Amino acid sequence: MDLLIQIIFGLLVALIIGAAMMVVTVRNVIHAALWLIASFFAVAALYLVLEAEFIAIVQVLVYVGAISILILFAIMLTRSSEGERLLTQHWWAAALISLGLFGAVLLPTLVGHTWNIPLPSGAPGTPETLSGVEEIGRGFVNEFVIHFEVAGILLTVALIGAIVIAFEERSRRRRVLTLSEEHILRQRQQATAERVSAVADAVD
Amino acid sequence: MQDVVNQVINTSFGWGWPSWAIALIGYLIVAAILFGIAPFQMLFLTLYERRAIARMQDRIGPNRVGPEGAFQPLADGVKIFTKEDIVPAAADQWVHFIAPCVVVAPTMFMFAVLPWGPGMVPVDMNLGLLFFFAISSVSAVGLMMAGWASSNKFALVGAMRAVAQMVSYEIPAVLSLLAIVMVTGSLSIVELINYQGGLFISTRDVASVPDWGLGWFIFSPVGFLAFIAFFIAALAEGERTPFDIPEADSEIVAGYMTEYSGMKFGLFYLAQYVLNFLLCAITSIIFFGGWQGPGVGWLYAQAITPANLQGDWIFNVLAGVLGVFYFLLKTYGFFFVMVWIRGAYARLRIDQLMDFGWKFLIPLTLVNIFSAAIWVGLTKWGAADGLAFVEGWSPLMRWAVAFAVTLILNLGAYLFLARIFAQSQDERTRQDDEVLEQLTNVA
Amino acid sequence: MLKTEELQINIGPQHPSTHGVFRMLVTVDGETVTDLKPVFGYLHRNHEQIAEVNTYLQNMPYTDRLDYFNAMANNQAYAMAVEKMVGIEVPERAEYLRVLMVELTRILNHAGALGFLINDMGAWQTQLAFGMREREKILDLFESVSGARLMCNYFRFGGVARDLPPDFMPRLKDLLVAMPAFVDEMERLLRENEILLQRSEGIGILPKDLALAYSVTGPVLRGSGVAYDIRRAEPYSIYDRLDFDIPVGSVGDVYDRILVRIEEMRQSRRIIEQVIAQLPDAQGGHINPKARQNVRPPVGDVYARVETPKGELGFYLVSDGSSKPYRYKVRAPSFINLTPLGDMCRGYKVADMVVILGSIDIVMGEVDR
Amino acid sequence: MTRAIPLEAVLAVAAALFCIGLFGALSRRNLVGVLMGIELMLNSVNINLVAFWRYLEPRFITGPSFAIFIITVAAAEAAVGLAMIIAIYRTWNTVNIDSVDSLKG
Amino acid sequence: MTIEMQRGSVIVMDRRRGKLRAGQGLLQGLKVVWDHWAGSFRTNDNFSKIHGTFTVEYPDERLPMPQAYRNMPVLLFDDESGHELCTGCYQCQRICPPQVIHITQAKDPVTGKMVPAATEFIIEYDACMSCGFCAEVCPFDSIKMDHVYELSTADRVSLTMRKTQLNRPISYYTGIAPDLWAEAQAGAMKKLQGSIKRRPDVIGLAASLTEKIKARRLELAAAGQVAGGGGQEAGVAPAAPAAKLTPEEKAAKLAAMKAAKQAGGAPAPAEAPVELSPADAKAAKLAAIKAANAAKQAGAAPAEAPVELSPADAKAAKLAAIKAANAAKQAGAVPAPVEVPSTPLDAKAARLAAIKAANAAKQAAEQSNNE
Repeated sequence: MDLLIQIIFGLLVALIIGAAMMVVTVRNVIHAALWLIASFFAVAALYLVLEAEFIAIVQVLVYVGAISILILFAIMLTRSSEGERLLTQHWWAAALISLGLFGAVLLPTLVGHTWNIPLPSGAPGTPETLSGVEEIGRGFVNEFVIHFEVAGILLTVALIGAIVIAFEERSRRRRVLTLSEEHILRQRQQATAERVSAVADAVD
Repeated sequence: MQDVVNQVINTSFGWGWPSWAIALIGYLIVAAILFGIAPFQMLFLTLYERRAIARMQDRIGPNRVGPEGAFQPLADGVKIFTKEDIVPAAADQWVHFIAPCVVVAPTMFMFAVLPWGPGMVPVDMNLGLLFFFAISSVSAVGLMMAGWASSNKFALVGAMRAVAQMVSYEIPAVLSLLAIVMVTGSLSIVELINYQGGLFISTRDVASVPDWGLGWFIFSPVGFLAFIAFFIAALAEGERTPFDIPEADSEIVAGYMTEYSGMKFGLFYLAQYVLNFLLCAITSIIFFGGWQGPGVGWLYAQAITPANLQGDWIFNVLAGVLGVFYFLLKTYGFFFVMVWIRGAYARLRIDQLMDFGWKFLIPLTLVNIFSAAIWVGLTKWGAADGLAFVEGWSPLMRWAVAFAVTLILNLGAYLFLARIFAQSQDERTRQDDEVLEQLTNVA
Repeated sequence: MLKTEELQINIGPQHPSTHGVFRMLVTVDGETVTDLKPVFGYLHRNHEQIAEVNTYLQNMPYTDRLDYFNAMANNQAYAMAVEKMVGIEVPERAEYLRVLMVELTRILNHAGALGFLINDMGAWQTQLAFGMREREKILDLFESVSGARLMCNYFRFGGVARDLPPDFMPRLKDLLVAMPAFVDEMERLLRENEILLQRSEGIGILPKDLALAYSVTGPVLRGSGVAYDIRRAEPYSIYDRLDFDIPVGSVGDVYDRILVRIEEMRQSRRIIEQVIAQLPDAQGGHINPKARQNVRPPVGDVYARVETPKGELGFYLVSDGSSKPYRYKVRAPSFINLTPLGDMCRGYKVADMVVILGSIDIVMGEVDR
Repeated sequence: MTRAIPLEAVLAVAAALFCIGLFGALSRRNLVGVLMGIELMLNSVNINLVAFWRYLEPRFITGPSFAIFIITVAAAEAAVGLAMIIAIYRTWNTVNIDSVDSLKG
Repeated sequence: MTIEMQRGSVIVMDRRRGKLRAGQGLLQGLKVVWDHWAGSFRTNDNFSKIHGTFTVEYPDERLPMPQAYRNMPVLLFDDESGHELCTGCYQCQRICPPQVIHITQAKDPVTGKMVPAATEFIIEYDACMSCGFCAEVCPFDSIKMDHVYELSTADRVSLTMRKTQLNRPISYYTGIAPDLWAEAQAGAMKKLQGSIKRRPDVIGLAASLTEKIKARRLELAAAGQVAGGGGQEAGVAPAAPAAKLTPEEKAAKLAAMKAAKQAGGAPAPAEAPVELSPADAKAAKLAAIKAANAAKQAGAAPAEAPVELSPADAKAAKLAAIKAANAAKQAGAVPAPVEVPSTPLDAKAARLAAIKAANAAKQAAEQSNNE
């Protein structure tokens, strides 16, 4: 059983890291987004290995089902020009920072630290406690009620903000008149012109 | 399944295999069975749809290959297998290749949590319902890939439409299910089915009701409105008429499938029909009790279950057969409704579709969630939850009051929203006058 | 949908909803059509030029191929043109038979056209199948009387090719029994259907005076509210003896065109009933004028027009006294009705464009000639 | 599960993912690419949260709850970010990060 | 902008706006479709019904073709004699709109003059537009429209039909379109009667000419025999002149046909390509009357005896009698073949034949009565 889990874990890690590497290095943005989706999926599988069913499903639902779709949409709507440089001028600096962070800071800290693992022999919690939606739900309305409300407000604000930012003002958008609208418009203009000329005549 | 495998390998043969091997074998067997069933469903449904819609159009439909055309899907399958696989020169080869797989795989995943009969569920997941819908949203990625990789305008437009439609109709679908989940208090599909025993009234609401397996959610106002909203959303998710805009052949030839041929095209079809089957199945499970029906509950009570180890295996078989029969009957019934709707209606326009989803269905489902809250409060809560006045009522009385209140609420909401929506539709044509006014003033 | 740049799309010439080989060069902004350029000529087959090397009678079967949905009406227009030129009197019974056939043609055309229109809206052929069922019945009648279902070639100068076979009348009466049920059913299926209302109301509006300016005819013109029907405006044949009403629309959108077509089917049925009642006996009338195989009209020109189901079909013939027309010109309703398409589609969605095209009811055989 | 895989392994994976995401966010020219890098980083944080919860405090629901909050934030961030990208594209007609250098649109 | 209307009125269509739309229209549509689904388990066999399946499962069942159905033109020849009705008059070739008919007129092998027959008759089926003009204009009812519609082939060339492919017996055409053939016959008869009435003396050829033609025919027949009757083309030339019948013959034919019609059988034109020998009128008359009687006995309506018989020759009469007998036989459904002498005969033989025919007819009648 352990071996099986280790193999699965190894595969998943390979997929997560490999896909993430492809995301940052591949030239085509669409391909990058697709690799990103693969990475998300592998992370969801990792959550399953970690026995966090609910988070895994939410990961699939939100990341794969919504965010990646949003990204794909954005890419298609913006049509980024291909053939140009993939990375910024100072990409080597970024690479240095990342590598340094990983190799010098994160890895030694994480691996070297002795975590306070309470019961290394087995899982203490029952499955209900582990991935219980009910517990999370209760948590949302009891312990984390403030966080929950804040998240709600954040979502609302983000929704409105996204709409406001992406919304094209009606005046800026070229409105195509239909035939009947154009016709009525012309008639009205004509009527106005006639009225004006009639008034002018009357004045004369 | 694992019990059976364990029985065979460890008890009968005495090989003493470890539990994870047993689990693996059990899951593999179930997966193999499901992979056998899924394409079969697609084959059957294509024939079923063609025959049914032909009848609606005073025709006979395919009846040449085999008895009553039974082998027509096989013939079509052979034809599609042997067709040349054409990939456009400008296409992104790999993405073009992978897209059908990405579309098909989630539909296969969705079988994992589908209960076929009493005790016949591949994985009794605690979060089955959520899993079902989370996975179904993945195929949108595949559609996007297909549309983009074809490097064809029609395909791209079709894919964008498909994805926009899927994403926006997931919301009313999930919201309408939320009402049901509120009533049952569980996301497990098996639990959802168990809830629906009874006769017109669920046994969980009023315990004294005889359990005929007919306490379906459709019989409550909350469930009925949720059913309407969910079924409409399911039509949109499954890209069925009147929401088959992504593949509107009169506008954008075949949508994202335009540049596909041969077996890849077949895979898209497979995904679509399997998804339709699954949507029909989940509709029948959530609102029509799945395998619940007269007799199944009684038979299953006599069978060998974790709760009742002294049962007789023959009852397992009987309950299973009857349950699967009820389940498939309902599922194919819903597919008939889908075909029926396809036979009767024209297709909406993409903006009308979005309007309908966002301005009509979502408010309706929100009202329904409110109704569900009232329902739960009136039938389940007591003084401890702050509803002391319902304490004295009998369960039937509580049910009746809840029924009446939610019925009035839902009906009123429906009529009101329908009126508002119709008016807004009328205003869409009249709004032009407003714009004209503005334009006249500008000019 | 969000879309930030204009895109040119070719709809056609091979496209499921262009009713043949018709191409629309559409410029879309997102989903909105900003410009539409109809391109046709893919089905051009030199009809008018061929007609000038054929004798007058030889052209008759070619007129079938113009609007292959209603060959009888084309025949009538052409026969009327030549008769007017030569000065041939048509016997009474033959006139009645002609009107009978042409009104049946009108029913079958509208049944088919509405079916195709609903199909363009995305229905899965149910309405089309129902329409085709009635159309098949009428085609059976045509076949029994003229020998062919579509390319009837039934009219002759000064009469018709053949008298009715004995089983024609009972079958026609059966058909007339089914017809109101069929039309009512169609109305039930279409008229209040919310989806259809959404798809057709306020779509493709062609205002009254613009309709006149574009010189469109037929149901498109009447849908725009102009009560103009050549059967009434310039009664030919025996239409002045028959009672029928002219349905007109009030707005001029696709929905009005649908309603007008449905009502026209009812009126055609009314006409057929009157024709059956008034039909003179075969005695005395020589309705198959074999002698008129080789007409030589006097020098001059003539224009004759009829109200086909699609609008005004006119034949302009110039004769130089020989047995072949010197000039032969067809005023095809489908072609003229297609001219406002580009303007009508402007500002609507791509999906509406298809519906507007369907509501004009074109047949490419007539457009390209 | 906790026996088979040490906590350090999971944390190392999360750290690697974080660094890759950081590199992407810092170095990609395409704005969408930057956004994708940020998503990767958020994901790695989530892995950390879930891992710590699973190994250290499985009885309490804090870990998953915060993971869900982070997912919420990620969704909000993606929506706003992409809306901004579209707005930028509309103004500058490009989504390259080094072309967008003036404050005035 | 309304037009002046004497009759009828203008209806402005009611758009029914402003009603609450809550899905009633959708439900109505579903009801309509449901009715069709429920009704589709019956067949729709009547024009007055709108429910029920109306599919015709094509290769298994076929719609009955109306008699007037026209697909592709074919040429007719007489069943018994094999004589082709076409005279090569070019009428069809001239009227054909797509110009797909090509005729080669037969020539007298000796004199090189045109004879009324066609040696070759080509119709390009692939370009034919099935207008039916050729059949309409044909003065000899020789070109008719076929009912066969399964003509698809893999190559275009095989659709260029030659005369041998186009030839069909008259009985084939009477099988597919009996009424139309009867109509054509009636028309021909009417024309014939009209010409007989109009010009009773002038009709036919001058006596001197008749002699000449007779001699010439004998010559031709000899030539044909020498040629060994090589194929149809050779046979056509000598056969063709016989198409022109003397008025006597025609009258006899008329009588016989009338009789046959009474007997209920399908009438067929008697156009014998055989040489005619002089015979007495009495025999012919007798034969005709006998035939009529036989037909009467066969259980048909009383036959009108041909009264105004002009002198006819025995040959025609005999033929007529045989025809009548055959017709009677058909009516009685007796398959017994009647021995028909086919060589030139004198009056006696004609009589004999007539009697034989009458007997056969009588037998048939008896049998059918017994049954």
